[in-house]
Amino acid sequence: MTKKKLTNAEKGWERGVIASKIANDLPHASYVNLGIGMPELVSQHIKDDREIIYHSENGLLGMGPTPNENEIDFDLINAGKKPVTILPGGSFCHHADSFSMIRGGHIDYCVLGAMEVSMNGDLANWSTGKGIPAVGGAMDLVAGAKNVFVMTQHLTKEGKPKLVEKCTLPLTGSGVVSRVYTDYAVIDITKEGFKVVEINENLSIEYLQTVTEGRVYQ
Amino acid sequence: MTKKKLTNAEKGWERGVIASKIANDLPHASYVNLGIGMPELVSQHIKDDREIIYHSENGLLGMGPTPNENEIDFDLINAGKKPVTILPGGSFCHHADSFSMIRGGHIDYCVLGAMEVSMNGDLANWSTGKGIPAVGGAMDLVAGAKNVFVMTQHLTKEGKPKLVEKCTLPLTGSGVVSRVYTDYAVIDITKEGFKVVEINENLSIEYLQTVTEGRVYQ
Amino acid sequence: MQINKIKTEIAEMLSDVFDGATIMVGGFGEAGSPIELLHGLIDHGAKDLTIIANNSGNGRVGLGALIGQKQVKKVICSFARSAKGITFQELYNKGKIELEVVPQGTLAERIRAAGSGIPAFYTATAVGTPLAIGKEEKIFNGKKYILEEALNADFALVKADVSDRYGNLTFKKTARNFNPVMCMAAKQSLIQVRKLIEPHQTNPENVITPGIFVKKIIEIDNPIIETNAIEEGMIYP
Amino acid sequence: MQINKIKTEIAEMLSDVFDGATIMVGGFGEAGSPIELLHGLIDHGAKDLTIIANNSGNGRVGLGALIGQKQVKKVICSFARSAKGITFQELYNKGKIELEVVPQGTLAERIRAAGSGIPAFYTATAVGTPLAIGKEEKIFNGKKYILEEALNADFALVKADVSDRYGNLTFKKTARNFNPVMCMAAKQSLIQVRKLIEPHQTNPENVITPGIFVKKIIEIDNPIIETNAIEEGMIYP
Repeated sequence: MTKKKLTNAEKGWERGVIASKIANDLPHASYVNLGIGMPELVSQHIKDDREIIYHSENGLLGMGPTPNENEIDFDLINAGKKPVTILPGGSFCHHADSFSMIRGGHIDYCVLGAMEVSMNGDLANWSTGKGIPAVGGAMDLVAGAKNVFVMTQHLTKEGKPKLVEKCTLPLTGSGVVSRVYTDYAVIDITKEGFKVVEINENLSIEYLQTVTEGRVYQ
Repeated sequence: MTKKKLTNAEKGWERGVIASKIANDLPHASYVNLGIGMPELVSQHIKDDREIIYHSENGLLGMGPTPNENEIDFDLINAGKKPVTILPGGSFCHHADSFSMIRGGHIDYCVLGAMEVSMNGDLANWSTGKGIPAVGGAMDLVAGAKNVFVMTQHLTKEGKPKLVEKCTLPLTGSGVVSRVYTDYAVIDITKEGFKVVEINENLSIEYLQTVTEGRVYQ
Repeated sequence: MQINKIKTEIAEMLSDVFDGATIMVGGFGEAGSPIELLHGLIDHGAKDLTIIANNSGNGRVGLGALIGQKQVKKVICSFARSAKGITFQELYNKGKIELEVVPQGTLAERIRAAGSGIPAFYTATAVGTPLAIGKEEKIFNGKKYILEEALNADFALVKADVSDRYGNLTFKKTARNFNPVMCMAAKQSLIQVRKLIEPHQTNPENVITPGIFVKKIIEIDNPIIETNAIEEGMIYP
Repeated sequence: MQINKIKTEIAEMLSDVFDGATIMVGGFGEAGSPIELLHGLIDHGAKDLTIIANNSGNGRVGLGALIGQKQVKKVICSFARSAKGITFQELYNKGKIELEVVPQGTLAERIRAAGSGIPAFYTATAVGTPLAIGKEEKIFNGKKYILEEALNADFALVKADVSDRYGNLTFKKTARNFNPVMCMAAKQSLIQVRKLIEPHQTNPENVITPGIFVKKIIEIDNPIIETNAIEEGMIYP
């Protein structure tokens, strides 16, 4: 586990590239919840060959893009409390019904950020252990969605691996992550370890192992 | 406990009289569920000094009277599956929401028939122990409504007391009944026994004791 | 590509149904009862079904007809007694059909729980009665409750009033009843609707069952009215 | 005599509120937040309140202002962190306000459970996390769940869009959020609505919160918009 700055030639995928890889893995007619932040990019990369329906846990199914400045309505917001729109065929519901969709396994995919993901699919993404603890809907999403995808940088800002043998931060869920998309690779969580589905064209599997805790294999 | 036929002069209250006694005990602005059969009469005896809202457990709040022949809609029925109407300010909901109203203690009064009521407020009104068992919403109503009133003849068709020390039939609920309205008396369930609130003007308390199992007192 | 859950043939609606399946059937009495889908299930011929419904059918129409065809092994319901419930009565009296009686509110909540990812909940309903026998008890704030488990199903047959191609449903009056929670609880909810509309015609504030809970939709614009069908002596098939 | 839950004074709405009360506050962020009722609660002056809400307020408006007035002993919420959440942050960092963190879906379901007479339910949410510590575990079908208890309240402060005199409520877009379940769970739900209508104007198919869950209603036709108020530097009182 050596921290090593990548050269320009070895630069990881841009966020848009990661987002488009996720977008391609979401099947037609899926119901999807995109976490606040980086995962929101995914919706911009969905191809015309499929229709995806976006769920926002604050009671909105069929969420559309950000409104124009003059169309902003503070009563129509997403889970990140930012103004959004609703598409034809969308609907509103109350919070208990919205989380029935999540907890009941009706959301096909959720895409979330991560601080740490462990080899057995544990996810830590809600608390650094410091400051005011605030969980929002993250624990419900990872426990309830049929498939939990993680979208994250491979390393922390300090250059530490986010893919680890065992999480050290407070967990969001245990054994919940199925696939991780980073700037370095697409990785499945399996019983044998981190299985590399796709690796950044600039990187070797040996290098990936050095920036990942726990066994990486192809 | 001797069976004794009442003479004409001693006749018990008519059903309409019992219903009007119950109607007078329902306070203004109450939410009320009336059981199928005799309890349905109560709504015809509500005075103008109060507004009562009727709940039907099949998802109807604000139930109105029976429709005219030409207004019958088989999609607008009550819990007894008979055509009804809805009043202005009424609303429809699904079954889980409807029973949230019941189980959650939002129904102020329910009025039900009885086969047996015991001294501690146990109610048996769903099964004779024979035939196809069918409970409907009775167990939910007695467990959930704030006040459970029973409207019944004092004696069975065979002349046996319905107010008993201990129910012999399968229970609908245990310790749930607060007041019983019969053709002979209005009786509260108390720790000391059946407390007579009002007795039929033709009957003595001594007579009432002979047709009631368990202690009757005033 | 657009999402489109609309089918044109009842056989297509029921194509995944299998012998031994657990099937929820919406409706309270006849209101909201998906008679055409039930007749489709007779044509389909699946056997050994477990039916979850409030009632057990009337006459030889809809659920009554399905039971009459001996396709049903077990009924889970709150009220299996009815003057016109001839097919269930006959089989029950001969010991040829099983019955699980569930209080109506507990039935609705067990179905909602299944759809909401709640494996079990506590309720005061039925405490101290024969229907509590064998159930775990627990005291909360000095009051006794029993544990009731979620009721899942493979399929739900549901009648709604209006839908768009996503399956955003509205219902008519008390024909709503169990239909919305059954849509939530079944792996596949199969909906017959009176009328199809375009998505832009759906008012997002008034959707009762959002499309996420709906698998397939078919338009049946003039559905059979059970009371009339029985009066007219209808026998299906 | 007619049922009429409409009041004309905010003080009348809050007349039964007492020191130490548990109060649910509707809204998700600012959408559906009953700012005028919260300001009324500041004027009322009740102390040692326990607040159940999704968030912990922004700026010195609404819930943020109430917390700033030191009327709140404890907040039960899913997300108490926010750039503008100055009053909560300050008290929390000084150890002068308690916080119970509840996952958002568990929060919504615990509130619904209270309103539905369900003292507790099992959920997979938070299993294996710090928020499961001390909670009863049980396995259903090989999967681990924890027991979560109902969350009751004395009062709910709620913002709705339209109501009639019975309290049949509709909401606007995502301002619906926690409001309907809070109306179910509180002993008294106190509603501010943008617009009052006559009962015959209420469409019985489209009511979101039926009047049975509503105690008092007041019309506030032009409510404060939190974002704008904070931008304009509003400080209440």
